[in-house]
Amino acid sequence: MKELSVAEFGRRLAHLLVSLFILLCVTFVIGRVLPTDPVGAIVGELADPAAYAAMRARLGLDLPIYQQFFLYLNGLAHGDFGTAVLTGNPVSSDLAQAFPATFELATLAVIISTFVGVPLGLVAALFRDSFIDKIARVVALVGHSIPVFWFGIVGLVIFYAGLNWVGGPGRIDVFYEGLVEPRTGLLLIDSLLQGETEIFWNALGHIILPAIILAYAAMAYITRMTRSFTLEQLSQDYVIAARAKGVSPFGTIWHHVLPNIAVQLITILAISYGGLLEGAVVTEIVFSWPGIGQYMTNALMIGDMNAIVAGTIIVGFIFMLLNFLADVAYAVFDPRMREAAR
Amino acid sequence: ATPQDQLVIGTSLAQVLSLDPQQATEGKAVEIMSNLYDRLVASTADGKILPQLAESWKVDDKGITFTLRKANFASGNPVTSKDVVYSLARLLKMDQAAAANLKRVGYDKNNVDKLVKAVDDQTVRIDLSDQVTAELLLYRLTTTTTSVVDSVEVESHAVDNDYGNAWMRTHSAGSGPFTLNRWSPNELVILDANKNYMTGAPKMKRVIVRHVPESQVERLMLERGDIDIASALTASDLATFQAKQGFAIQRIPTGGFYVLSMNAGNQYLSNPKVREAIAYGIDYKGIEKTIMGPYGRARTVPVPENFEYAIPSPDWQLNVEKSKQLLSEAGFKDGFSLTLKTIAQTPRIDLATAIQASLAQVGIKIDIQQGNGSEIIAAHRARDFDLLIPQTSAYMPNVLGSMEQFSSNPDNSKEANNAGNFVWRSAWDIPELTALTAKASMEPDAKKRGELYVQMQKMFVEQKPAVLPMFERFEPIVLTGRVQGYVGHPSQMTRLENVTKVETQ
Amino acid sequence: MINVRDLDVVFASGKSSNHVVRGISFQVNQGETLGIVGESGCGKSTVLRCLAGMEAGWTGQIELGGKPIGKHRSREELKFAQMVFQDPYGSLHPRHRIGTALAEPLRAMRHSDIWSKVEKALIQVGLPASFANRFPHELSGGQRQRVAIARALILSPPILLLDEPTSALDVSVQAEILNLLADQREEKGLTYLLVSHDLAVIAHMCDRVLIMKNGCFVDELTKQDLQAGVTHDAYARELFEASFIEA
Amino acid sequence: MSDAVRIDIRIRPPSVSTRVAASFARAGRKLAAEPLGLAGFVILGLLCLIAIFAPLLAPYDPVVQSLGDALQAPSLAHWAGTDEFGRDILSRLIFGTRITIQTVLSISLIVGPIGLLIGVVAGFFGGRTDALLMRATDIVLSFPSLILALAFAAALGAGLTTAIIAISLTAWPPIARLARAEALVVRNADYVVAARLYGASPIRILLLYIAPMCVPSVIVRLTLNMAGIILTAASLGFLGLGAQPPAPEWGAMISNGRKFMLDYWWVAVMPGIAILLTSLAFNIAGDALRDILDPRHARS
Amino acid sequence: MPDREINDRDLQPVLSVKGLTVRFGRGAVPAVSNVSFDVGRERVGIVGESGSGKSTTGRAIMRLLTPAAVVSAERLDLGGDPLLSKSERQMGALRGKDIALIMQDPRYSLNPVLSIGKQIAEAARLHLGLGKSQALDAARAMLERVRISDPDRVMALYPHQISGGMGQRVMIAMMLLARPKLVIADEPTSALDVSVRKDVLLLLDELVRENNSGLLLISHDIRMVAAFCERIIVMYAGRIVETLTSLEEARHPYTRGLIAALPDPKNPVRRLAVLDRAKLDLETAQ
Ligand SMILES: Nc1ncnc2c1ncn2[C@@H]1O[C@H](COP(=O)(O)OP(=O)(O)OP(=O)(O)O)[C@@H](O)[C@H]1O
Ligand SMILES: Nc1ncnc2c1ncn2[C@@H]1O[C@H](COP(=O)(O)OP(=O)(O)OP(=O)(O)O)[C@@H](O)[C@H]1O
Ligand SMILES: [Mg+2]
Ligand SMILES: [Mg+2]
Repeated sequence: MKELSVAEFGRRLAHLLVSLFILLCVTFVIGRVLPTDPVGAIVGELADPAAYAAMRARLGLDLPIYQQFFLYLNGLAHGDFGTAVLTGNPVSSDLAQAFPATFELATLAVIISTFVGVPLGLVAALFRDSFIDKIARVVALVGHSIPVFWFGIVGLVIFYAGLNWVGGPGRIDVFYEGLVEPRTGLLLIDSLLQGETEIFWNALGHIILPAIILAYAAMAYITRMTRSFTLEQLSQDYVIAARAKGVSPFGTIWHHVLPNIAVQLITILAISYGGLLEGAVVTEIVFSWPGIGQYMTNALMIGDMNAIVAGTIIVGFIFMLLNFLADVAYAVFDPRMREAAR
Repeated sequence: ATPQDQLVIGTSLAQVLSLDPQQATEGKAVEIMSNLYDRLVASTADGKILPQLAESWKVDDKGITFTLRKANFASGNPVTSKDVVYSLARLLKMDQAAAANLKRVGYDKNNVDKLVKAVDDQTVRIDLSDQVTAELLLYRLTTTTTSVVDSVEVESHAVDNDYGNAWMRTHSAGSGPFTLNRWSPNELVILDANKNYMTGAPKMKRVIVRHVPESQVERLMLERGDIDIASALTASDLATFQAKQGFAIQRIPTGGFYVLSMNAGNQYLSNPKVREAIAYGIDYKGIEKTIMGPYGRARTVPVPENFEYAIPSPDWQLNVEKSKQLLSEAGFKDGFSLTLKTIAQTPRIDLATAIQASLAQVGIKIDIQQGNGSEIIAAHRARDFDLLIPQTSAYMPNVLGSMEQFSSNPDNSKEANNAGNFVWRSAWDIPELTALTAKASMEPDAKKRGELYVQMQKMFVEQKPAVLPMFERFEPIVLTGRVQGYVGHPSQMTRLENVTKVETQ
Repeated sequence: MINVRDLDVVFASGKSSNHVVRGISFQVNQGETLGIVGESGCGKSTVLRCLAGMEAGWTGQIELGGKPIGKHRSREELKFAQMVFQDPYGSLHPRHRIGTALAEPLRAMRHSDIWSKVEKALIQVGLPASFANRFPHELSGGQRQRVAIARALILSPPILLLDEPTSALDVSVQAEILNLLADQREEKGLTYLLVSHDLAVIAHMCDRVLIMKNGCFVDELTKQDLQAGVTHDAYARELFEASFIEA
Repeated sequence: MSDAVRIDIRIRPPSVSTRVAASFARAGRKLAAEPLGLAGFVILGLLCLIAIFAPLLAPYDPVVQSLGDALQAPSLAHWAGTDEFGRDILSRLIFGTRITIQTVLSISLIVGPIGLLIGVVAGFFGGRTDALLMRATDIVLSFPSLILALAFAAALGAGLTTAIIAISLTAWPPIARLARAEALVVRNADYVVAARLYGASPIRILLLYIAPMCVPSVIVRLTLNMAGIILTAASLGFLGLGAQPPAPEWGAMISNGRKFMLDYWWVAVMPGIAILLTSLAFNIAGDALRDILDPRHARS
Repeated sequence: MPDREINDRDLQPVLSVKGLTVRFGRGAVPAVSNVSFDVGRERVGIVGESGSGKSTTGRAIMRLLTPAAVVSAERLDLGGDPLLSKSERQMGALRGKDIALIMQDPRYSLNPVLSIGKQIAEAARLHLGLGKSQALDAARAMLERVRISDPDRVMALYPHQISGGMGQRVMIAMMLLARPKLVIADEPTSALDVSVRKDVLLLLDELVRENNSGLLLISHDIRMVAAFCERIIVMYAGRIVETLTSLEEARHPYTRGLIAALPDPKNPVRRLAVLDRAKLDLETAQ
């Protein structure tokens, strides 16, 4: 089964690359037909047309689109995503800054929503139609039904301005800025690696509120799906067989149902994670979080194509990668699929 | 709370795209750059010219001779006349929007080497072009675009003949009180004190400008003491600090305006009666009270009321009857529809909504199209709009400084493609007013000039402007009581070297 | 009526191939009922599916009504044989009313006077005409199987392919369906090919039985053989014994 | 059975109206057993009524400004207070239901059929068609959706129509996947095999046999999606790219109202409540619909 | 009805049911109504058509019905110990140890993602109090007892990798590991091929005898039940219509109809006899 998987692995990897390439083409074309004008943003409102044209030529925007595309591909082949208009930095270095911020936030959020949402879904399914079930559903749904920016501001009012339990917007208090050297780009990890516990706690204070708010929004989906997967399993004969064997209700859920829904859960967690990673634009704005969502929104606002294309590629890649990993998880965790993986 | 020796400013950095003084003109960038670089001369908040890098200067008929004081760049290199010449040449040769200020009065990349010369290491001579007086030139030299950069440092980073622009966008090479430690776009800017600043190290070890796009969040941070100075707050958030202990509000006049640009190429808007009807169809007072608040003051002449020679606003107030009458005189009794483009930002979007509502009473149906900055700017530059709400600022605190952009359009033809000209974009053809403006700027006699100023404003009103100033623009900021010595500058060139913070009570 | 020679089916999926039917030949005469028994997965259904034209990957020759039949059937060729499936719950479209389910074959074959034919077909299988307005879930398993038979018969095919038509039903209902099938056979002179794993059912219905194992026929028994308990092959013996548990 | 054939009772395909009535009656009976789901449907029904009779119900004109009455707290005159332009928030909410319902319906009407068709075609025909369609679906799915929506809003100019198109563009892939999964199951069902046996054409099978089986789960999914659609539209409004002023779109109302949240809570909270209620109703109704339409989730 | 065998060891029946009634939902027609029977250390069969309440009876004894089911009985004793009053935890300790349930289709009743070995060992750990490796040993031993030739290989397999007959043996091994007093087998062979049916039944029978347990065999195949069981309980529409020791005794029209409906190659008939339900319902209603 190992050697079969390798071939399959290669095939899917090829698919992934083809998809990425198409994604690249589509993004590129969309980017170039947008009416937003990066040149105007750079040269400023008052620049005269000659300066404007010169800058346009410098950005290569006067070339026909296919030439621009080949130039871009050529750059890509050398690992060069181009320069961001917005910052003047290579896009890759910008993304190297923005992505970890989002990654840190999304990861924490997905962890929180998993550890709350999955048990909630299990309990709701186990006590189906009971009071607990209804509460769990409503609590989850409310998270799914309120705009995040609204929640964000209310959260800040209560927990930051009012109770002073959490840090304010941003990844860290400003006067700690620049004290930890970015190695992974993840502040929580970098600060621990460098023994800066004070900074760690500060960073945690800042990330916790946006993470919880994102997690709450994602939780509805996770809870609902966990509940429905569990219900589906609970009606299966093997669950009755397990109970007939003397396994307790908890043991049934833990030892029998959970392994059966693990793969499905992984898939929906991957979807949620992908959704969070693709940039919780609105949350990032509310919390002044310098992540990829904000970066791309700003890039879009000024028509900064290099940044948009690269950002989309990264996000698309992550998304596809997560899907790919979820599929691999299928093959690894589900014995039936292990066999079937041709 | 913020540390004693660091100043934290909350604002929106969304528009900051470059920190190269010879490139960037955007307000927030100017505010930062004015602390990274020194100019030959500086202006005070009330419009007096002060020496900065120049110790003194002598004015004659042909030009100005500056004597530099002994100073060093943050890099340690001495500031010499060579750097001054280099900086001005760099400005005009890079030829970005920043150069417009000097180009408008006859300096350009071809004549700069002739007109700006180093006499010796400490002396610089700038010859007057034929379109400017010495006094007005001095004002133009106070702007950040003429900042003196470290030519040695900059040249060492030049690639592809770009005058080091790629590097300068994100780094500093100046002699100002602060140096740029870090700029993370849309996140923060960190300025470190320049310990060797010529008048001594600034009081603040570090200044942090933090991007806080949400006004309410910024307000919370201010209340909690996590920022010391907040700008870009909404009117209603500002209002809450009015009576609050421990906070002070500074309402800094900019000399600029919120403007309603009308495209005179439009079949309706080409008619001055229609333009006047629109001028009568806006509820200036109501908007000032509920929307603009501290941000604006109703004013329909493009010169702030408190400037010398300013004339009072004409009788343009919300007057539905009069407006309707003007429309029917123009032959549009049944009204018509227009689009109104604006950046999706407060207060401009709210302004648009209010204008939409009041013009509806007159019979003009407005369709609002909001967009992001570059989209709207591009449309403006391409004359692709009916109505549009831009904003202006004054580069010097006098009639010309604020009005020039409203009253000068040398060639209105489409082919001229003079997109850098504010009036051209509205396709408003005003040859007389343009000539009058040119005459005023060359008039050396202050008294006569003042008369010309008044004449300009009257003519502006008579012509029923296609660039209708609506509100004088202010930049209100809130400071915590801890901040001392912060004096807001009308051109956003607020210097921070003398700002101190007192112990929290 | 049915003539099959050297029928061979291989399912190839990726690298693994599965030789399911291995060169079998048989024929069924007009009005005769042939049974096929064998354990699960031996290829019984596959043979039926080949005859019905639902399988494209076969080699060999198939003749229906004396005419050789290709892999892709014309409308006329489809009329030769219809099939009844094992699971009465899965063989009717859950969102089609019984009337619609019966009318569909007529529509597909461009018949006219559809609704009177539907009514006749229902009465023929012993159901009231009013059932036409019901949904499948409003019917019992036996009733559904009657509808399925009516649907197969409505195009009056000479051949009926029966894939375990009663194995999902209770014995009492099974008896009704078997009786119905026998009646129809008698009335219309139909030819049946009946697949089942229940030897008792096969013995009751069929004139001849083929015993299938691993894609081959290992034995052929006549009705008399079954009654007498005669077998010619060890596997057939085993199957026979297992089917009639007596002690 | 060879009894004499009596053809006196004419059987006819039942008329559409009786069939619809019967289905509704059945659904109604099931709903009645579930009060929560019923509440969801009742709220949605009310919303539709409000949308239809908005001009009669709204006490004020939703767009007329009265700057003098700006930011008044809820009172007898203005039940939900006034916004920063002095407009009555309740009236705006009432008219806003029209926009919300219009948005949600148009998106569902675009996304549902497209997703269904793509999914069913992919699932039914399989092979290369399937691979091609699913690859396309995956690519669209992997697009950062809000970003794509933003890009489209930027390209076509901000506005409700753009928002609808942009959201639709990114919302169909999950539907297509769902429909495909269903079609994969259904296409092997015996009744489809039987249909092929009696010569039903592939198109007929696709449209009359397979698609109807996928419709319920697609509808359920769409209903559940609607809450998400409302929120996405609100997010676009937050970024200034949704409905344009003075349209009383709820998301845009919250988004404007957030500037006053700390001092004049009602400006943002009232539309927030409207969105919460509506999307809760959609979610609950979707859950209930699933129980009614989707036999696999049917209550035991 | 229950005929008590006088045997010193089996003086008391293993299972004693009296007046068992099960309703799904309030006010619904009972799925099982007023059913009474005893099972000693013997083999008792329950037959009846689909939906007659056979499985419901079996699960009611195990207390494994959904919470929606309302179960009531005058008596439901296992070895003299009332089951209905037990808590869920106490039931958990009984299930698999004192009563076992073998279900119809091993493809669905074995957990698809756990290896065979783990699933059997779980029973050993729960009821024999063994550690991990001991439990695996016990599982191996049990697999040998159900005559699986290569237990070590089979223990590592997953349910989808084994045949139906083997799956049912695994199920039997798992359920009979703790030597329960009563085994309820709910159609243990109807999902299996004819050729392996007999083996599985014989094996089950052998183990039950070896353990000296009671066996309650639920099936719709009246002939098979008759061949295996000492007593046959015939159910129709949730009631017991009669209890037989051999098919010849059958009096009730339902039972007789059931027998007549079976095709019998030894006595071929042109048409099979069909139950007359209308008449039957009328009779049972009385
Ligand atoms: N489409 C297919 N692709 C691959 N293998 C198949 C396919 N259809 C059937 N098979 C395989 O062919 C073999 C014979 O299948 P078939 O359905 O003919 O068996 P059967 O005798 O009817 O069994 P049963 O009694 O269980 O219905 C089985 O091993 C099955 O796995
Ligand atoms: N969970 C349930 N909810 C409601 N009704 C149920 C439930 N389980 C069983 N029933 C009903 O109880 C009756 C008896 O069902 P049961 O499963 O005991 O029949 P059975 O004799 O085992 O039939 P089969 O031979 O088909 O297994 C049936 O009418 C069935 O519809
Ligand atoms: Mg078969
Ligand atoms: Mg049963």
